[in-house]
Amino acid sequence: MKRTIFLVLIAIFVVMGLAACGGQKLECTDPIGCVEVAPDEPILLASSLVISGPNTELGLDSQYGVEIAIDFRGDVLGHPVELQPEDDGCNAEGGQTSATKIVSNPQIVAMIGTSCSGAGVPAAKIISDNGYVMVSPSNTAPSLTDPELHEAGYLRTAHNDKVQGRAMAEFAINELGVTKAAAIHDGDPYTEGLASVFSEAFQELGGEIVAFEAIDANADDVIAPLTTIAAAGPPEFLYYPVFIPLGSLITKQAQDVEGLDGVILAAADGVQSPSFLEAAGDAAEGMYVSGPDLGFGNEIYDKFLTAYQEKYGTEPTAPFHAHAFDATNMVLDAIEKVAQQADDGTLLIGRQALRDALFATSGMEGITGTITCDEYGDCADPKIAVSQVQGGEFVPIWP
Amino acid sequence: MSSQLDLRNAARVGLLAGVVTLGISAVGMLESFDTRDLIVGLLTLGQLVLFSAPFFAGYRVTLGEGKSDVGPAAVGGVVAGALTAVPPIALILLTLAAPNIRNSLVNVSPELISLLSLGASEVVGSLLLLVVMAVLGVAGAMFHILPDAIRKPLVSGLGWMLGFAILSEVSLNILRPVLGRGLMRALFGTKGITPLLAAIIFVAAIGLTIWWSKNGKQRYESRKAAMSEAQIKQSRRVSIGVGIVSLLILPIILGTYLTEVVDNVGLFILMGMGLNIVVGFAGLLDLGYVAFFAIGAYVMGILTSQGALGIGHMSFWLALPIAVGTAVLAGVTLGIPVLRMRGDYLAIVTLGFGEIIRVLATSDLLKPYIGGAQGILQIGKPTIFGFEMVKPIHFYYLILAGVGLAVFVASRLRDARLGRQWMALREDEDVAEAMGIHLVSTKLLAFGIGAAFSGLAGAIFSARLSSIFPHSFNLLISINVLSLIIVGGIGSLPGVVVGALVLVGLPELLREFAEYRMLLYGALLIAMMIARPEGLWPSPVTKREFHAAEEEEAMGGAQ
Amino acid sequence: MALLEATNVTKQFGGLTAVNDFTFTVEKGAIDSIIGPNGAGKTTFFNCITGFYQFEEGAIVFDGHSVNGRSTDQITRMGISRTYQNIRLFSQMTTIENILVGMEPQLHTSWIGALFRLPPTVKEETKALNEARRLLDFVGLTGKGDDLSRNLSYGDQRRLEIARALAAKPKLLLLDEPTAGMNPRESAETTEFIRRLRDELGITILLIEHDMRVVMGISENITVLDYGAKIAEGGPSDIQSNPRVIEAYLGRGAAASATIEIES
Amino acid sequence: MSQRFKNIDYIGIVLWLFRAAIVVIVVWGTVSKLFLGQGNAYTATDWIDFLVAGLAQGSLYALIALGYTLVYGVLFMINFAHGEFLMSGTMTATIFVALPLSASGFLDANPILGMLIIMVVAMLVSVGVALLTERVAYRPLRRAPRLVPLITAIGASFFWQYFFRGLYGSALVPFPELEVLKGEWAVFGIAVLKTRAVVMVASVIMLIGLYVFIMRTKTGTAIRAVAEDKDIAALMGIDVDRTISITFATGAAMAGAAGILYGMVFRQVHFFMGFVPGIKAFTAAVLGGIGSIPGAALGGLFLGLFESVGPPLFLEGLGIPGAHQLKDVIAFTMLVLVLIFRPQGIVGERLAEKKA
Repeated sequence: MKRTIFLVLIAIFVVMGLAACGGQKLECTDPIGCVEVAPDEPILLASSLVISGPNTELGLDSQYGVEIAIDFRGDVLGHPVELQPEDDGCNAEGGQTSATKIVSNPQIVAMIGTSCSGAGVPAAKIISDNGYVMVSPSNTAPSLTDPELHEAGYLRTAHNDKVQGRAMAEFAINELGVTKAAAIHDGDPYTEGLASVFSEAFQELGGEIVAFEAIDANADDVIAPLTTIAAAGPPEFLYYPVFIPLGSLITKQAQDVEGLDGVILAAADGVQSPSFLEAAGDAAEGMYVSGPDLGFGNEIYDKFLTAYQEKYGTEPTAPFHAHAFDATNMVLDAIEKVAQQADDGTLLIGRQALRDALFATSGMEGITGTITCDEYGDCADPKIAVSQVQGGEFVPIWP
Repeated sequence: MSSQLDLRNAARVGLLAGVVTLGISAVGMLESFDTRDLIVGLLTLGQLVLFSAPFFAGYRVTLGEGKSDVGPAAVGGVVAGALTAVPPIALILLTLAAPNIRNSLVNVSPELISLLSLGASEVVGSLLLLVVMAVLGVAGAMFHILPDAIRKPLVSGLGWMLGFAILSEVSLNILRPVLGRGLMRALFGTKGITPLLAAIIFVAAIGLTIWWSKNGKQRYESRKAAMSEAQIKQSRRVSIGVGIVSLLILPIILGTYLTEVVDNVGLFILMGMGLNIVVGFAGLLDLGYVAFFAIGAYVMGILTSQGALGIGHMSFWLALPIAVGTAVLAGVTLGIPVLRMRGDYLAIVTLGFGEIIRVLATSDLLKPYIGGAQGILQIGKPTIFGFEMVKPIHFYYLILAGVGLAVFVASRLRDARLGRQWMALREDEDVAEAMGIHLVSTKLLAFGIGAAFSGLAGAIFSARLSSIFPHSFNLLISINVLSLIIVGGIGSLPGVVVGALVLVGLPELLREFAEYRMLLYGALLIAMMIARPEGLWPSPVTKREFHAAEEEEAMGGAQ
Repeated sequence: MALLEATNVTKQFGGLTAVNDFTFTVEKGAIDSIIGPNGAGKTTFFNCITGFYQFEEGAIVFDGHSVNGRSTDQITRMGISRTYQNIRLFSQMTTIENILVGMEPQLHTSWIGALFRLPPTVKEETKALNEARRLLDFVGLTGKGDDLSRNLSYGDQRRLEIARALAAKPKLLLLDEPTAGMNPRESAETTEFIRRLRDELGITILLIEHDMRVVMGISENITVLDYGAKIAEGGPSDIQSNPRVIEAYLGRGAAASATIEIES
Repeated sequence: MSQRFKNIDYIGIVLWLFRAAIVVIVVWGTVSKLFLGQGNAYTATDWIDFLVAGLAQGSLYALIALGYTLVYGVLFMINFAHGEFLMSGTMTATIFVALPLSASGFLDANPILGMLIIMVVAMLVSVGVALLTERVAYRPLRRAPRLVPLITAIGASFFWQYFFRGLYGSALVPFPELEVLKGEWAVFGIAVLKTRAVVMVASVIMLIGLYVFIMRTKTGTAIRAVAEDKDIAALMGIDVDRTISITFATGAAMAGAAGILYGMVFRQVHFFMGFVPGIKAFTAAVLGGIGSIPGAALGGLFLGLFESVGPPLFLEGLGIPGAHQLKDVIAFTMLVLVLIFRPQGIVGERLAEKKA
């Protein structure tokens, strides 16, 4: 027995020795460290998205976007790319735990996530403090890229609420010529942020907000709040930047409320997904949705959708798969740009260099538009498109 | 009797295993588990799950009183194993008959079917699966009738190896800073362990088991028997000392991520200690315990935040008593309206309180004060003598101190007059009152002290995250805390720790099951309650009649 | 001197009058009994004395103080202890813990003291434990102190319930069918035990009992209730020959089935 | 016995203050809404809409609450997984029956028959899931302390939620809209959405049917006997296990039916749909007096009404922003208020304070 153990120990040391002396050495000169990827090792990315709990469809959809981006890319500099998916739980502690887990593995190059802004705040701090970098596909809270609060390793491909809320207000006033609007949110930071920004901008542009209502995200009957809104104005324009379940419910029940019959419906990218159209059915016809310019003239997106359907057996359940796809490509592009490669294939990726490359991303053609990052990590195409639902499809009409 | 063949039983067990396999496949677990290596290149988690079903079915068939003969066992194993394959084969054939089935059952993907049909075409694969499962069924049956001397080492070898592989994350995180990269790569893959490490563990576990049964056990027992009273006391003291020291150096061994997990567990232990007083000691079923957690967190947040919402910009230590005090006040205040309610009425009303607090935290009504959906940012970190606590390891000691305090208070009170009052209240409220116990103060003390620990946990939680959002304070927290004290053993202090490790720590380590975490959590709750309704570590009966005399002596000696 | 004086007590449940205009006294140092058919309102009357029920009319005065409107725990602290028809021990607590709970009215230190093991608390607890062990000996449960009370035998449970009641150092002890479910030998022992309680500890005892041998054997004064009202009162011999009592008991078979059992 | 607490004066005072505070808030809000014109100006039609929406929602709560009440009646256990019974049946029936029927045009051609088929399938699946849960997770624990089955019920709730998520995915599934149920009917001059009217009528029919089943049939008598005392019922020759199974099945069938009605009104179903209505229905059951069938019905209606009328009536009157977000606060505050006045619920028996 003792002899066996002895032999095994010898074997371990031999293997270790072999691993240690092979190949030529690359020197890491990066101020905050490097990731070394050995010849037969994959490049390891992590994701931290909400994949349990009631917001699952949001995060899982993004994770699928990341996975497809990796599939499409194939090998990067001769290394396969591997994803370590984590769960942000859509709350601060989930973001903190998953970020801590990610930074405890020195092989992880970058993180895609988080799904929820609440998870993003602590995650951004941990990721940045440890020299890592993250790109969120769906954080929209303005505070994350606020010059005073921004963390050095934080970027996002999702639209800052400030941009998107304002765009919809401009569209409503300038294009549709409405003057009385109402906004609804569901208590989620994303929806609350958008609704607030929209209201402020709308009033600034000379419009009147007749009602600013909140509905619980789990509500299953919205007749009462809609009646309240109808009685308040009634508005010409109803803006509800919520997620699919509540969004389709409002879309359908708005028809049933007296006083809202002629109202123009509008939502944001939280519902910009085929499954929303399916859920809302005919009721969605003619409504406006703001968000990235998906779909038209975008071959890659069609290819993406086919791959998605094939791989996961369902249509996208949320809109952020597109942002996740772009975020992943952004990261992979940056890796390709900054990685040093030794003769035997060993990669050395400088963490600061990677950050710099990411923040320097400019004019990258993604499926959510042209991606250019500013110094505070906002990378989404500033052009927000407004689409109208026509014949069961999102048809971009503005700008 | 026992060696007789019970074919009906075999069929039942086999079909049951098959249906479970079918379920696991249809929800997508199998396919998802297949991406997780246990032993790199040899075995994935998906394969383990798929193939252990017929094995256990075969094992189970021969499980009677005593050992079966080889013949009947083999037949039973074949039947059980083959029948395990039937439901998955039905699924494979269903996809042939209805190619569109995936529109309804999203996880019945081509990959799953190829996995089930072992890489072959549907029809060939089905037959192949049938044969393989039948063989595994026989293997399971044979395994059961192996002599103990062979079976026990094998079980421990396989068990240790697979357990280690499943929890490879833990050892990976502990060993990564210790071992060099080369050694790490020799032992661990990106997910799972290498065949080399698997072999080492397997051989070592078998070796140790054999040594233990042949030699070690005897030696240990004879030494234990030879110990004198004083030596036993001495060794107990030593093990307590070792325990304390290992608690103190734990985060250094564990590394950042595992310490973070332990911190999470610690916060739940803290809450569990508090809820254990309310539910375990006093028998007041509280489903809204998260309310006090939220109150503690928000008070801490508002008082120490450097952001726009912060008032006072206090230090953590100054804000801590205020946060805890507010939670106690809330506990007592919310306790008053429910004084007369019992059992399930109490449960739903407290659940309501928890929801009210959560909704209020989210609401536009309180947004100007506590941030509504946007939460509170830039919450201050605790500092000691100018040293700022930021890392998980710093919070580990803070939480450890909190848990220590909670254990101290809970155990002292449990053994005192108040503890007896609570227990009497739990057993029979009317009789307790008829014994002269003042119900109001006893109940309110339980609510208040319980809320204090939850408030303390909330305050630490808020400082640890530096930012809080209403999403964190949902019903699930209350449910989790209640579940952990019941799974641990209601009323038992070590039970709280064990419960938190199992229900908070384990799921955290198994994050790779993420999508199926809650499903497994649910199944785990059911299985544990059925297997051990009294909990994993039930509270022992306190010995007082004879112990009392000793205490008196000790007292006399001191005076 | 009367220790307990009930005057014109009436208790109603909805339309049903469980105790009807009942007037009753117990002298200090006496052993008295209340008897009557099932559903006669005996336990209800106990519940009125101990504050489990609030009664609509009448007054109950104990040791010079009114119990009307007082809560159960206050009444216990005045010096009334009781046992229950269907044993109600704290089943998940040990024998000695049950007795310690019974000692509540004797204990005064607060939980803060327990937290820091302050000397007064430690002293009080030690005293209480010793007292509890003494009571354990007194009722013959020595050695069973650390058993969970639900694991005790039926007779032991009855004795423990009495010990728990005694722990409060009551002036008046209410025993609700103390010998129910016992064989004649056990009943006799219990009877003797009850007498000892009065003789050695000087406790006044009021009991509800169905076993006539027990009742006639130890009671000094017997009150008979039927349909909530008093139909007779007097010494054992008076009661045995009272025609109304005989009628109430003989007619019981027909009467009981029509009466709703309130005291369950 | 409830008077017992009158002696503890300060507690009584606090409770009275609490009640008074809520009443004052409600009255103040109502007055400033209705007479001082605080907030939006509602027309009579608006108020009627609030009422009808509340009643429709309430009747759904009532149907689900029945399951809680029945199970509580016989087992004294909170069946946390009840909402998942609803979800399982509804999702299965929607995906495998409603959508194909709708796609083939059968549903619009034979709306009544079609809906009946969907409903029966939903009820069957719900019953199946309920029986399986009862057999595996609850029956072995019949004699365990009361908290233990509560935990298994919570476990079962999670299990089914995520099991069905795995099976059908996490996407929203649209429930087909019936051509005949589009638009409104005028009932006594009040315009009521057809779907809501159908829900209310169907609920009333089912409630009455269930009441008759429990009160008039032999099985119903057995259920009541088991609820009263399991041991004695067993002595009387009642198969207790079977009766408990029937109780679960009955409750689950009601839940399955309620789920389809839910789908009809809100036209979308998903894996999480059972959870919140489940908790609300439990609240409704307690509000009405748990263990009582009329109580469940009344509790459900009350809760639905409070949630719908409360925010515009008292909260807006107080000038609170985002009033509808706070409907759960109203619901639970009303629950506390009712239970302080009547600890046994609106029509419940005195289970809450059973003693001696």
